[in-house]
Amino acid sequence: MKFAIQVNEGPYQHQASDSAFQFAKAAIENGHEIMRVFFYHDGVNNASRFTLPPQDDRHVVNNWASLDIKNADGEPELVVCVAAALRRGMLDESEATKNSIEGNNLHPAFRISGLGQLIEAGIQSDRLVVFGD
Amino acid sequence: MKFAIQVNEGPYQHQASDSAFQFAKAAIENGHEIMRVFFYHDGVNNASRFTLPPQDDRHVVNNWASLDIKNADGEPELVVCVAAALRRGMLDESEATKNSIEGNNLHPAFRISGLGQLIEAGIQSDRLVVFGD
Amino acid sequence: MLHTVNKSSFERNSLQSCLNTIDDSSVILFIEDGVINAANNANSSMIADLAANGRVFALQGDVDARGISSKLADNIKLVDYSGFVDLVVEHGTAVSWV
Amino acid sequence: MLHTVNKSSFERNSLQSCLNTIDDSSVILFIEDGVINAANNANSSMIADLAANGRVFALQGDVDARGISSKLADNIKLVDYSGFVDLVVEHGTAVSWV
Amino acid sequence: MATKKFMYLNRRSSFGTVYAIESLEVVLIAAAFEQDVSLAFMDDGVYQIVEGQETDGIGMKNFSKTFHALGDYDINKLYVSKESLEERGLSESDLMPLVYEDEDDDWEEKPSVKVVTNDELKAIMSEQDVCLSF
Amino acid sequence: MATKKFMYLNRRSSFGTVYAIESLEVVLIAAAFEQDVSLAFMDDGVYQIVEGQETDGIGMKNFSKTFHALGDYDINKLYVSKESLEERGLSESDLMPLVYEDEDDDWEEKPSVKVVTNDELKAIMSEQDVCLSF
Repeated sequence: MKFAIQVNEGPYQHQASDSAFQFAKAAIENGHEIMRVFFYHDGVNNASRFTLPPQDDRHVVNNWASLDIKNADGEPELVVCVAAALRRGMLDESEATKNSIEGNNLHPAFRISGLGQLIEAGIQSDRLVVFGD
Repeated sequence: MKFAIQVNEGPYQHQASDSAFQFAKAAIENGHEIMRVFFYHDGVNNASRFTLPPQDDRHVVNNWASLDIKNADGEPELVVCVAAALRRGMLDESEATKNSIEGNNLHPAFRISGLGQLIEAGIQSDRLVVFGD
Repeated sequence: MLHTVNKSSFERNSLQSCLNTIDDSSVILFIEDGVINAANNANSSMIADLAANGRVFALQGDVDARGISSKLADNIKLVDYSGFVDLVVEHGTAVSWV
Repeated sequence: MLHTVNKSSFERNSLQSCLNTIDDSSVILFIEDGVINAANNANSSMIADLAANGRVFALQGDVDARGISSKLADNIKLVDYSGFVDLVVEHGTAVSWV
Repeated sequence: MATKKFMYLNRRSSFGTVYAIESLEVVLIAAAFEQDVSLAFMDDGVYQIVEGQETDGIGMKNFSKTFHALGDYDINKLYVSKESLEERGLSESDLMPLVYEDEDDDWEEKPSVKVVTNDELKAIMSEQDVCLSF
Repeated sequence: MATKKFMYLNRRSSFGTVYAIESLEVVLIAAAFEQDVSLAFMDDGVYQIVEGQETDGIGMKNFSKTFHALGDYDINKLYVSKESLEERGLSESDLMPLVYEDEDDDWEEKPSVKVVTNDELKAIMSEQDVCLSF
């Protein structure tokens, strides 16, 4: 079956991202496809390559990256909402350049795109599951 | 009177940071001193210089910076908890270098320090007010 | 003491917890979604006595933002942020029921 | 439908809202702090009938993390994440009471 | 693309958290996808469409007027929980008069908001293919 | 430095949100400042010190054992709401046996946890200079 997942909260503050990751991992292990994970609201903060948790704790961002969720074109299907991302300081190189910001923090396992990707995921998947606060 | 403020949530997701800013602004206008604002939990995300809200919305990070809260040595007293910050990908140049991360995102109106600064603020202020979810 | 409550009692238990442990000289200030508790509604009885004693405040800006300024329960005192600051000064230790 | 509830009914109203609108063929899965609703406590009556009909599930990992595995209410069915996935597959549309 | 029934479930008020405004942003994008869209307002979510919101005093953006645009995007099924309104001392007359023009009825202006009981809401929810919660 | 009475108010369970663990991190730092420290556990916060938490199944760090270290840092006033315990079907025997060694009583091991009524908690709260809420 084809799953889509929406994550509404950032790493560590709420369990939502951990739960979503465990769900995604289990779905893949059971032979299902995760066609897209859409990060919305504070969920965009899961995509930061600056994240440095303590050694003895899980690394939420690397957990997501380890799932290696990509589409047929090889693009990441860990998708970060652009509007939510800019508002919260999550930038890829292109957005940073466009806005004359020095530096960027998007982890390469993720990509930034529009809200249409969430609706599309709802249409194209068999099930969309929301994880939030 | 000498106030300290603790902010537990990031910008935009919860009103906490906006409320804390309005409170701090009013306190200063009333002739009080804000001796420190301590950003804890997701509150650390208020310190990102990457933040790019829409033109027609308030800029939470710049709002904080505009208060220009500094101590007698000219250091910012907008203090970001280091443990909470690293866990959530909020880095100054020193932490980035130390952890071999390329780039950093701390706004120069803020500084990163330890949790002791929160306790110290509780001891040295006349009032500590917490804003959270 | 000043107790701030920033959530609706329809959504969360924080107002009830505050009321369970508030002493006789403390006051409550509703901010953010907490101002929903200042409206005249099914939960108003929770704070009626405290309000009658002049011990319940609500932040005007948050009341206006929720469109409930014409629907306040009896005896709620409105303050602006400057009044919020004054309440913190006057009532000492601030407890936030976040 | 599968309804997930991730908050304690002591803290929030989301379980009650779910119960107000759940139809006769739907099931509930408690995850995260929602598993507190699966423990035997003052709120257990809220879900007793649904549980007796085999329609209430709780995520084992979250139950264990809260130290309440020996304190579950009657008729709660435990699942792991793999079982969570199966519930989503089996019950169609997923509603999250976040 | 196939047409699916999408429900947007709104249970929180407008300014305490970002969910209300960011939910509305999704709904406006969703309009372009020509799916069957319903919005449900329950619990404190009913405050999102209360008339007369003024945000000058809190320095936040007043997006409440954007709800008036929904009709132009053919989003005209806004279900509001009767029980949630009543608990909060609110009635339909306290809500914004949101309308749409019905293309099947000579573009007559009709109300988009429908106050429904929780039992009616239950039936509406049961028909949905996708539920996005905010 | 002056000594103040600090209360740490814990109202949420351990793993659903970060507040519990990051509250504990503050408390451990606070110990170095030689202030008068009290912890209050009420509402779902009482679950933070329930015995037998196991986090292998959710991939999160089990920090519950860290509460045992508090006694070594002279943090030994942990007040737990009796009403909150009872509502949740819990009693004192379900809690971790947290202890400290009393230096004023020949280092005798004594319980750090004290179950108190909300009225008793009210009196304790009234004495505090600073209240940090988590």
